[in-house]
Amino acid sequence: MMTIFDFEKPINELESAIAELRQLAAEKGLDRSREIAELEAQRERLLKQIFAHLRPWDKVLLARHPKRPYALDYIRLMCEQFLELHGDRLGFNDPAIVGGLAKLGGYKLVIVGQQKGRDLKERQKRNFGMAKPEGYRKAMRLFRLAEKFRLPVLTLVDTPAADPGVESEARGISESIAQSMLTMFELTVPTVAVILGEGGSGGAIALAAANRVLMLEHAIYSVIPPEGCAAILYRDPNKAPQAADALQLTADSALQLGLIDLVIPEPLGAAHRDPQTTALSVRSAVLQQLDELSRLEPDALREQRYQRFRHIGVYEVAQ
Amino acid sequence: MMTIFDFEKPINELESAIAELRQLAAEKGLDRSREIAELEAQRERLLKQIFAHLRPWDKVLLARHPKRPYALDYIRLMCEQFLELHGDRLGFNDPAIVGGLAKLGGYKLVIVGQQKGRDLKERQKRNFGMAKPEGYRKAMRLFRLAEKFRLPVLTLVDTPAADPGVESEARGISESIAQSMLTMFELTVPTVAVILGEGGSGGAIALAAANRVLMLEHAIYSVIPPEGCAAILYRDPNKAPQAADALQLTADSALQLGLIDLVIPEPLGAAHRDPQTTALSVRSAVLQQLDELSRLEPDALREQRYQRFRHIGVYEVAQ
Amino acid sequence: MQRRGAAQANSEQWVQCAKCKKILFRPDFERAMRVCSHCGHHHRLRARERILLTVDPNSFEETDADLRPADPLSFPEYADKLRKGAAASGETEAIITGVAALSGYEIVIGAMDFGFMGGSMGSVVGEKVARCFERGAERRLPVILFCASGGARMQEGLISLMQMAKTTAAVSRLHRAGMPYLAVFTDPTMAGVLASFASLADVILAEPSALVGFAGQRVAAQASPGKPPANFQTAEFQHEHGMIDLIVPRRQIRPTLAYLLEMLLPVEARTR
Amino acid sequence: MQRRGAAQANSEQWVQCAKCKKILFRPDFERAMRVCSHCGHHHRLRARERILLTVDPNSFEETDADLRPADPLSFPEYADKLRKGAAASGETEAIITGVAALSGYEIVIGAMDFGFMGGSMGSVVGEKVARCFERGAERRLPVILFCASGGARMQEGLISLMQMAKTTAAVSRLHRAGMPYLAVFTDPTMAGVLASFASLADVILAEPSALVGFAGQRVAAQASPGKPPANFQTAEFQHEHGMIDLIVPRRQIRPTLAYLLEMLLPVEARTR
Ligand SMILES: [Zn+2]
Ligand SMILES: [Zn+2]
Repeated sequence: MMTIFDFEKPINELESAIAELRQLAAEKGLDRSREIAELEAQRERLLKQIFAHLRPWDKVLLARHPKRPYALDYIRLMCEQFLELHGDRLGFNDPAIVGGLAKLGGYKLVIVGQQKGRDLKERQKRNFGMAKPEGYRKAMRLFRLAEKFRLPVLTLVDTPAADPGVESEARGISESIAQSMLTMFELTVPTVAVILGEGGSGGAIALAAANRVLMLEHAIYSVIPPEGCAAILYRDPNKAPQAADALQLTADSALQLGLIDLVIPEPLGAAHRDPQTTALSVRSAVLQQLDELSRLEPDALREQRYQRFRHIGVYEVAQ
Repeated sequence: MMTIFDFEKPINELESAIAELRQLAAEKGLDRSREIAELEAQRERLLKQIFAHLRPWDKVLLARHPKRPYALDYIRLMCEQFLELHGDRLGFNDPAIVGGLAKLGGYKLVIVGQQKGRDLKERQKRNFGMAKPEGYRKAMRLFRLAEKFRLPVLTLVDTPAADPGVESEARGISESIAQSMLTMFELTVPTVAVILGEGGSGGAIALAAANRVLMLEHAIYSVIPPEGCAAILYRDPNKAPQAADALQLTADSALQLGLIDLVIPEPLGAAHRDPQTTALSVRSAVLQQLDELSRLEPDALREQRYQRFRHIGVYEVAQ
Repeated sequence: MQRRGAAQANSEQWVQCAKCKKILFRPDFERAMRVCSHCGHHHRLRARERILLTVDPNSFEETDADLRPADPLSFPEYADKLRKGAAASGETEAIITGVAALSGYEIVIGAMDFGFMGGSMGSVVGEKVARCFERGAERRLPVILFCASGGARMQEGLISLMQMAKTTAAVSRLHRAGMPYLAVFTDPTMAGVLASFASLADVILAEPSALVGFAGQRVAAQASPGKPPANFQTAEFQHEHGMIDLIVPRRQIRPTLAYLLEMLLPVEARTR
Repeated sequence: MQRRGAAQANSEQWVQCAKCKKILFRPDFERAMRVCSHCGHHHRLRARERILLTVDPNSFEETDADLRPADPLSFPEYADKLRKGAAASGETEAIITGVAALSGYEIVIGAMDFGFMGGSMGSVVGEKVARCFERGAERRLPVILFCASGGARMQEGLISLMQMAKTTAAVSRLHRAGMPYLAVFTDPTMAGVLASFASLADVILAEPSALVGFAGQRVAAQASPGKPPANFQTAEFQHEHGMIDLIVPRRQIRPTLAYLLEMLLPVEARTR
């Protein structure tokens, strides 16, 4: 399945042309490299042009792009080794949250991430990346494992929202989100969160109460899906693009508002055009944060995390 | 519903006769007090005679007696005040385990107990006192509350077994029992367990990893129900009385084996003939233990509990 | 009592029950703390009323009353909504906080006001809640919060989502100080508030039939096969599912809180 | 391979798979660690075999081999059962413990022997397990336990029930020392062992299709409405229900344990 957004169409047309030319050249043994180079230059110019003027809504589409790399893709591309661990030890094992023990550039660490599915079957299995209470409880179990064995924690956030279904409500989805944040605030090991794609409200912040919060360039982070916001604000879910503007849900906005620590650049054309390069950017950004955080004592790590979130908020003080 | 055991029959006949005589006297206005006193003396002699020679199997029947007081009866009769708290904060609230905040003779404490039902409807609701994983997780939540607020813990054990059903298995009944014991071992507040009726294997020990373990005189405490033991040992569940002998499951045996700390005497004729007096005996036994334990420092309490269980076991050492 | 027309019901003397529609004599209704004497329906209370009904007479001292909402994203219609919320509630934000005495115990207390923008949590609510927990930790006082909220305040965008983390962090301070935190869920306690500080109390009480849940009812139903149970997202549903200790009628809230304070506070707890 | 008669199958050279009944060439079968090359069935291993297949060559030093079961209740037939268990397993009790190296890491290791009275836990098993955790805590070594047990040993009555508490208490010592505890559930891991130290490991592995559960299958089915799922009380069922981290084929157990040690042990962990 291919999903081509409006703004991606001309690029995709060029890419088809390049591919055709290449095949032709190979079949006929002709040298078409000059033509190809020219088309590629054209593609590059076009990409630059388009990506220089992305609207927030374009970012929403990119963050949800079905070819965008997911948590396990990053883990595979970034880590020297990874062993997935399973289960909340309370009766459930939520496939929407993955986690385990990884080696990353000299660090041993615990990784916990939200995982969407690539094909229809996996998407259903992983509930489209919408974690249930047991997902957050699995995460907490792994956070506590990290604390016990003094391992840093990396969380990879990519979820439209926590699962809103009746079963999740019955098993305490709200409590699990709150407890997950609380557990993260109690840790005395370094913690880094990366918003990979969709940072969907409570479902995302549950895993993002970290010492450092990074965002990929085209990821979004929002208190409400733009569609939901549009339905409330304009009584029209189709006005999601306007709502996306109003919500300031892009990585740049979050950085400007002082809510995240770093924007990790994506390759030209976004992560799905070059997952390998994107993963390496994430890797080096994470390693840099870990290098910095590793200098702090356990109590200082907890305190830094506390202060980091404690001072978020914009209000006035009456005279 | 009345359940009259064989050995209780003659007593019950006498009690019926006394009741009849009383009614007659009241109706006709006659003085039958001498006859009544004589019958009561006879009843007393008979009770003494019978209760002097109870076999382990008789104790099994007494421990399971449908009129035996249950945890909430003791709480009502013993405590100045009690507020029940509910829920495991993980999606469930198991009625087979009750717990809350109580005042008991100057102490503020957390009480957790297993609760059977009195009538058919309540029995089903309370699953015959067989706790599910969520019951033990509710207990753990209350244990942690006690630890946080430095409150002593009293557990009241009365269960045929932990719930063995498919759902309990799916939600981790074994893990919940193990974690409940572990949580009790980690506490640094005084803990006292009283086996009120049936101390049914893993379901019971889950709540009995305490600094002091007391048993009511006619309670039982066993690694396996005598029926199950008989089925294995004699291939005949009807030989449960013999199995009860072999298992040494009475309070006296447990005390002799050094596995419990104190046997709390029951009124003549067992707890169900005088719940009030029994509850007061339990109360004063518990208060005495709490007085003793309150002199220990937090770490010493944990250490005493550790050593108490650590040295249980009978084995030989080869030359 | 006879059923009367709405016009008459809205008079000074009479009030109509929002649930059973019976007409009630206002002085009786107020004396019953706005619980309908016919059907038991618990009508919403203003935050300030709630606090005054809960604490010892004349003991409440408001804190942080000088915090005012800003409009950091210049969000459409937000300024207007703030004005309307202030007019409707008579308050400057969706929570009132302070210190007070309850049954003689010195406490930190907060109550949310659904009348101010649905009790939604933006920067001011987050800040005042966080200060409650910090004040409790520093001064070694218990914290009691009455929740009433539709969730995070969309109009402050990601900043309001962050208030979930901020208030949760503050809870961890109080926890480490070993001071009790008691929450009371009133109608409604939802979404971003339920999924942060509200669910983290040591003991959780709720008023009967209060709406308590994560997602909107329609979203929840759409996301699930089958029909939600009849009591879905009520306090009673959450109680059955282990998330609430006790459903407590309004009249009993105060004595229940007093008992909990007596039980959980150390003997040397400050009283006044 | 042709199917052969049972008589021939029991010869030195050939062995029959307990599950698919195929006849296997014994040297191949042993090299495959008794995993059937046809159906993948994991045949039970003796405790001592298990340890030798797991640890670095010549690194195993047995501990507490001098503990012998007593018969504290003079329980019917117990003395006889102990004799038979010893004869059947070649061991004096249902667990072997010791210290060893695994991938160079110094470890405390134990393996239960189902051949000795169904791997049941009485005083000796409880004592040896407790000493494993205490040794790990004192010497700051990780503990690895292979579980194989039907549960508590009925023949020691309440004393054997107490071993659940005793081993759990010992786990708490290791936890506080911050040393890793890894458990491997092999066929079967049941009842009193599963409901005590086995379930408390930091990471839990299991062999494919191992029976893992609390009550007997019949008891569980009787206690429940409806039919249990087809994989009820298998390692796979427990994995689906979040109680087991990974199902690991026998061949992969050793490298998986080595990776876990590397990950969870501090850098300065003792190696040899
Ligand atoms: Zn009404
Ligand atoms: Zn086979």
